[in-house]
Amino acid sequence: MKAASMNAHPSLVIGQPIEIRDAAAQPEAMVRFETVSKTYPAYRGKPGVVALQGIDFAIARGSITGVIGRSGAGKSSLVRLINGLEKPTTGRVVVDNRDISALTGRDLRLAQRSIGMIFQHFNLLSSRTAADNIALPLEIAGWSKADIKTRVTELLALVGIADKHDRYPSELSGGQKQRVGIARALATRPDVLLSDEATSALDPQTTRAILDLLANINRELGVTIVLITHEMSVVRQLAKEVVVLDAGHVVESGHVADIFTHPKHPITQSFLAEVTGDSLPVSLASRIVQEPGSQAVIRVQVRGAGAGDTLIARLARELGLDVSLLSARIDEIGGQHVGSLVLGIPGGEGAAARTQAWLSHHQFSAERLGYVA
Amino acid sequence: MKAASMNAHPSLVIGQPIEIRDAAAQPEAMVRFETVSKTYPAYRGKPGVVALQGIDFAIARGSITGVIGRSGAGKSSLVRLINGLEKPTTGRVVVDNRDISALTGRDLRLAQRSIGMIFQHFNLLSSRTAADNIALPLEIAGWSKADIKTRVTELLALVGIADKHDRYPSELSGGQKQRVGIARALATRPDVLLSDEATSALDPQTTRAILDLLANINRELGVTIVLITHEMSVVRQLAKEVVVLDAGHVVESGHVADIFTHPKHPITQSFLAEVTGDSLPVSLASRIVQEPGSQAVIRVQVRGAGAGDTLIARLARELGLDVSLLSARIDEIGGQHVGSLVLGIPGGEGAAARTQAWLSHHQFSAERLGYVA
Amino acid sequence: ETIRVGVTAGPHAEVLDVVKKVGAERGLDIKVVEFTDYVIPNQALALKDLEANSFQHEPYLKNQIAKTGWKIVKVANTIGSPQGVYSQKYKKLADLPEGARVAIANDPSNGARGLMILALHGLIKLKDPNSVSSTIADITDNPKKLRFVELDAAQLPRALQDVDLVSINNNYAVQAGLNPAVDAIARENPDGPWVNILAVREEDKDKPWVKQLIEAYHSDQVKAFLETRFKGTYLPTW
Amino acid sequence: MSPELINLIVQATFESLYMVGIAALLGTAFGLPLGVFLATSRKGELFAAAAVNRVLGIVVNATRSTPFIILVVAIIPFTRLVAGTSIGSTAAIVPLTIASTPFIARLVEGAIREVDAGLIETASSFGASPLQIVFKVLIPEALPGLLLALTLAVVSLLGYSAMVGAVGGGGLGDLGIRYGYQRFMPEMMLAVVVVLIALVQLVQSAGDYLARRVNRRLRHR
Amino acid sequence: MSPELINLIVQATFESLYMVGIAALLGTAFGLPLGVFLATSRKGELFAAAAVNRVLGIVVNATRSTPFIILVVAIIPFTRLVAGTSIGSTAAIVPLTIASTPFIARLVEGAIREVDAGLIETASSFGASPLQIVFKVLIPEALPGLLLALTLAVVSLLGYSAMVGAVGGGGLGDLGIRYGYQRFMPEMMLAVVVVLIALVQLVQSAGDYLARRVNRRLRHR
Ligand SMILES: Nc1ncnc2c1ncn2[C@@H]1O[C@H](COP(=O)(O)OP(=O)(O)OP(=O)(O)O)[C@@H](O)[C@H]1O
Ligand SMILES: Nc1ncnc2c1ncn2[C@@H]1O[C@H](COP(=O)(O)OP(=O)(O)OP(=O)(O)O)[C@@H](O)[C@H]1O
Ligand SMILES: [Mg+2]
Ligand SMILES: [Mg+2]
Repeated sequence: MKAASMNAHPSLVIGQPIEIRDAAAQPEAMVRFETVSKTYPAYRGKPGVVALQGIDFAIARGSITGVIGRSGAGKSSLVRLINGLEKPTTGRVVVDNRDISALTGRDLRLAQRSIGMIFQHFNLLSSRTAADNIALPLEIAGWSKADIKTRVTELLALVGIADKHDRYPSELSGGQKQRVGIARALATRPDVLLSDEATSALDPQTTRAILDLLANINRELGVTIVLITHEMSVVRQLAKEVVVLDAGHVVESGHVADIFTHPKHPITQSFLAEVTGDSLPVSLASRIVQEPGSQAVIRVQVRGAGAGDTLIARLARELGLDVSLLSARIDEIGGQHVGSLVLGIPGGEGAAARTQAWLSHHQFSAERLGYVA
Repeated sequence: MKAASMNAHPSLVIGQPIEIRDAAAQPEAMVRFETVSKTYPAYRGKPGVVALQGIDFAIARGSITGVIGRSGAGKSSLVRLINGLEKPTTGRVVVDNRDISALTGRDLRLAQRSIGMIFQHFNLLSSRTAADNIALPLEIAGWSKADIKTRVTELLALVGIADKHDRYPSELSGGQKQRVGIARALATRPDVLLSDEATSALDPQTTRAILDLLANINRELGVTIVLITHEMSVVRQLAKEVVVLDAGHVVESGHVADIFTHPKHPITQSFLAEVTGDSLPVSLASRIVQEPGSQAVIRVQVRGAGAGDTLIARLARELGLDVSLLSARIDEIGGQHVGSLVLGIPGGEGAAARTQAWLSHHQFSAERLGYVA
Repeated sequence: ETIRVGVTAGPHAEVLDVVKKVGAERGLDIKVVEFTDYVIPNQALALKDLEANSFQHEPYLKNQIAKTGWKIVKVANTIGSPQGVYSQKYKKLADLPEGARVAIANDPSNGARGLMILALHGLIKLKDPNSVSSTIADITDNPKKLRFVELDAAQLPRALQDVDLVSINNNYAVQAGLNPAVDAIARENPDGPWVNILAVREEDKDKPWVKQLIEAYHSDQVKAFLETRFKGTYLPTW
Repeated sequence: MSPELINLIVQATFESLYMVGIAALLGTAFGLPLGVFLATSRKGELFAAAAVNRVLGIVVNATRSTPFIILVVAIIPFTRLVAGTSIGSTAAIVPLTIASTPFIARLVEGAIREVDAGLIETASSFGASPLQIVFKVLIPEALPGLLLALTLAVVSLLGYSAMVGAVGGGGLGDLGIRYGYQRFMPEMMLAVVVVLIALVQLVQSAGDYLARRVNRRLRHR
Repeated sequence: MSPELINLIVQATFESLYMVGIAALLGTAFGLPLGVFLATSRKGELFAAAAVNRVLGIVVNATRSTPFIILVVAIIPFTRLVAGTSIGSTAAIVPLTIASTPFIARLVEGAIREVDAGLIETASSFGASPLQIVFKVLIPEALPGLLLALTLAVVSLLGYSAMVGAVGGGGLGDLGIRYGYQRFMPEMMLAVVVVLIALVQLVQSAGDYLARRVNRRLRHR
């Protein structure tokens, strides 16, 4: 545990003996999965469900790691192993150098107090107001009444629902409930924050505010963040590392930029399609025909720094074509350009063929989609 | 009610007297809000909450309408008025020419049977398996056992969880639960489908499959769909109309293309920012400085058909600049191009100034953001 | 010093209320503790939660002492009343048909008392006709094949409509509006063993208050009360 | 223990099972709908009938507040009407049923009130009739709670049944009181209590097992 | 009705309130933790102590299955130890408490089992100790159910208290039995029942009101 972040953690000062370890001996990983598998047992003739298998990777201290994967891939099961809500069927989950899957009783509780979790289904206490729900982990950690009050007021404002202080969950909208869950998870200033689709019920503006908040606490307090999300924009904006799960296996993991510029697994590619616009806007797709028309439609993949920056300008100048941009999605992800451009090439078949030749000469991956009238 | 869609609705044939109205007399609107307001009453010193106020608009028969707005804006309250789960405090909600807010008992129930709803919090019965949850509305509508079985099997496959047939909600992942909720809402082939963030817990691929499904039933069965969503990509892909709510008021409504090309209200604009890339990718934003560098960064707004198609090509050719594309997001929304391009202009201050002049001459809305090194 | 006297609800309680008044005039402080159960008053006496009780007849006390070894003794007779059997359907015992249903009390002594009336009038034979602890199991001969049901003593008057013959304790009979002297179709011998008694702990039997209590009980006021209140159903036995 | 005594116990056990079994069945048959109605008929609820709710509530309270033995006496005419007699095991079923019905109704009311209102909403948004909501949502969702409530009621009925000795109902409790208690036969008392404990244990275990078996809410708590 | 009888009723009412009030308090004080423990100590649960759970379950069942009057007698030595005497209202509180404790425990168990397991999970993910979970999650979340359960228990206690006449406990039920049942005074029986109904009505209304007041789950059902 970093000494620097200690002061910012009253919960730890109160609840937990401070361990100061030799910095040199301190390993990188905050969370380490060691050949972990998780099977929900069979019962009454229904087969068991293997939710995770052969999970073996580490999450670095102070990193922000995105976990993506299709519905049912095992993402929730994965993060629930980190805070000991599920026990692995085989293997170990090591959090902050302690095997959390082996801890019990008081040791487990102390370990859990430095892990905050935002639940996919919020799990708010119906008997407590928004403020009191946020106060729960603080009460558990033994904060004083006065400190709790200050912190809760601060958190409610932070997530933008200061006016809902005294409202019960049954009086809150979906997004307001979710924000209570977020504030609650942040309350004790945990070392590790697990987030299971924390922004799924939030509008883009609120999402951005929450993501900024998360980026902030990561930067300023060194909190390790693990976030499950389906929104690639969240991964893009926040995560530095990404873990791709499919059917219980980690099929890819590493730096966001690496994964996004060179996605290997089909699942990763399909996720990227959303970010990079590989899938065409519906109205454009419906206009594309196979019979020759006024413009040929060519899609160009853009991957890597600077690669496609000047593509259109050079095509225009070198081939003298009034290339039109029918659809574009170029983002910078981890300093890399990633995206695709859908170009409309006027000038008939000849111009289209020349364009394709030029593109392949310059090593762009391009694809002819058809024509638009 | 369209005669065409009647045959596809066994629930209606069984549960509801068929009304055949004079086609000419049939009004356009499937749902009409007439000066509706909704206030959650005050109690024990806590003030009442005005969730909706002065709501006055119509939803056309067979349309797909997106409802957007910030968390707490009143979206859920709005759709809950449509199927009579909430009664308006003032005004009327007319659905299929019946004032649903005035209906009670059997009449209300029959009206509700032709309205399907996907709930924000799923609301699955914990005592029923996935299959039996989907069967619930069918049982209520009085379908035969055999028909239910066929239909449920079909729906489970449609939403991609055929293997979860016999699993209880407690054994399903978040996205799997959400899909059960979707299948359940579609089960009776309702005339109106209300969807409260139906894809928030789904990965992009599954989301797309579900959206295709919704588009299909709208096209083929003429189902009127009202969907609340925070994901602009959903609005873009599916909706033809959009209603923007803010703090309980409808601040803008109309065709998606109109709203998206000429957003008037700040809320709408902020929503669009996500779609159109008005907000810069973080890594690019962090590289932009105000001291002169190798490239000037200019953002150009693109709105309307064809407008920006050939922008880069013409800049390149007419000003002889190797314009680079630092970030782009151009989408077709309802046949209109909407988006923004962030251009890098090499050649120092002079080139940048010329570019800006050219852009303003051609009536592009452009903005100088700074420089990148 | 307060003398706590345990009684059961009904005549015993009513009489003791009078005794209490008499005692008060004579400087004896009596507290009446009413029970709805027949076991606890003896137990409470043995355990020194009471100083005396007045609710039982001697056979019952002996039976209890035999089972429990409590050191309780009789110090005086109180009231007595020959018990009867009743029927709404038949005028005399001889009319009872074969297989008739007979209700008796479900507590041991009142149950035995009911059986003994039947034995006295020759309807059944008991293993020991003088035993005050006979049960249905002790019936050796039952020529009319009578069928017995055992009920709560207070329930017996209410069962008159349901069975052919009911044996009812006098206290309940009186309170249910029956007059044992008139309504009973058969009765016990008046000199039977069923005289009620006043009991105290053996160690106390010579204490002065015992004498005072007995005197209060055997006072003229009590006698007068019995006459006006019970009109011959309950008789003083002193 | 002598064979006769054992015989008595066996017979009393059957009497208990007979009385309690039938009274539990009937009590459930009446108490379940009554409880469901009590839980769903306040203002703004499913069967909204506030006045009827209040009246039924008072009737239930009245029945519950009358001491059992007084109840037995008070309803003797009714018992005669139904059972043909006011004494014996069969007759005892009548007051047992009448005493257990409001008790079960209150327990059922409690269990039904625990059902998530969102689910009722969901079903009614599909146009479910109140009865459909009862049978397809309330009862199935409350089932674990209902089973525990019924278990509680059956055990309580076994307790109540000890009091029907007053009307010659027989049964284990009565046997224990008459022989064990009044006749000071501790071995009889013990035997009766042991059988009663065994019965209660059986009922409770069966109830617990079923309640857990039908609880789908979370299996790995 | 004569002033003496009215006086009797008033006195009996106070006795009932005294006995039932204290027994309810004590029964809750013992039954609540017992019920919480029963609900949370099976294998894999919060206080996982399956063996203790089983033993306590049997003790609870045993107490519940013993007929009340037998229980009263069986615990007389204990009653004397605690209350100094085995007869009278104060002494009656002991068996009433002992009879109501397991009953309340079972009711509490049922209410606690209804709490969403996800919430227990949530609290334990914050490192809450089992006791914190009990006091911060289980009891507050089950509160509406618990209040209804206590209401049920108090009403049942009023019923039980009618049986403490056996030990001279007094109270309304006993008065009704002694005068109404044993002395055949229907007007007394009626008067007692009316007072009892009023009391029960009061308890029930208070319980219902509180249960609704603390129920935050959905206000516009
Ligand atoms: N039962 C209630 N009592 C009091 N206020 C309520 C109640 N239900 C909703 N509200 C309030 O009404 C407003 C509108 O809520 P609604 O659920 O319609 O919002 P929403 O647009 O669906 O938000 P979200 O996107 O977060 O789900 C919110 O401020 C909410 O707090
Ligand atoms: N208690 C359980 N019993 C049986 N199967 C389970 C249980 N919990 C989860 N599963 C199954 O395990 C798999 C992984 O579930 P998990 O919740 O980890 O998925 P997920 O990746 O979080 O999905 P989503 O994005 O839909 O939330 C799913 O197929 C699910 O059906
Ligand atoms: Mg999940
Ligand atoms: Mg909402």
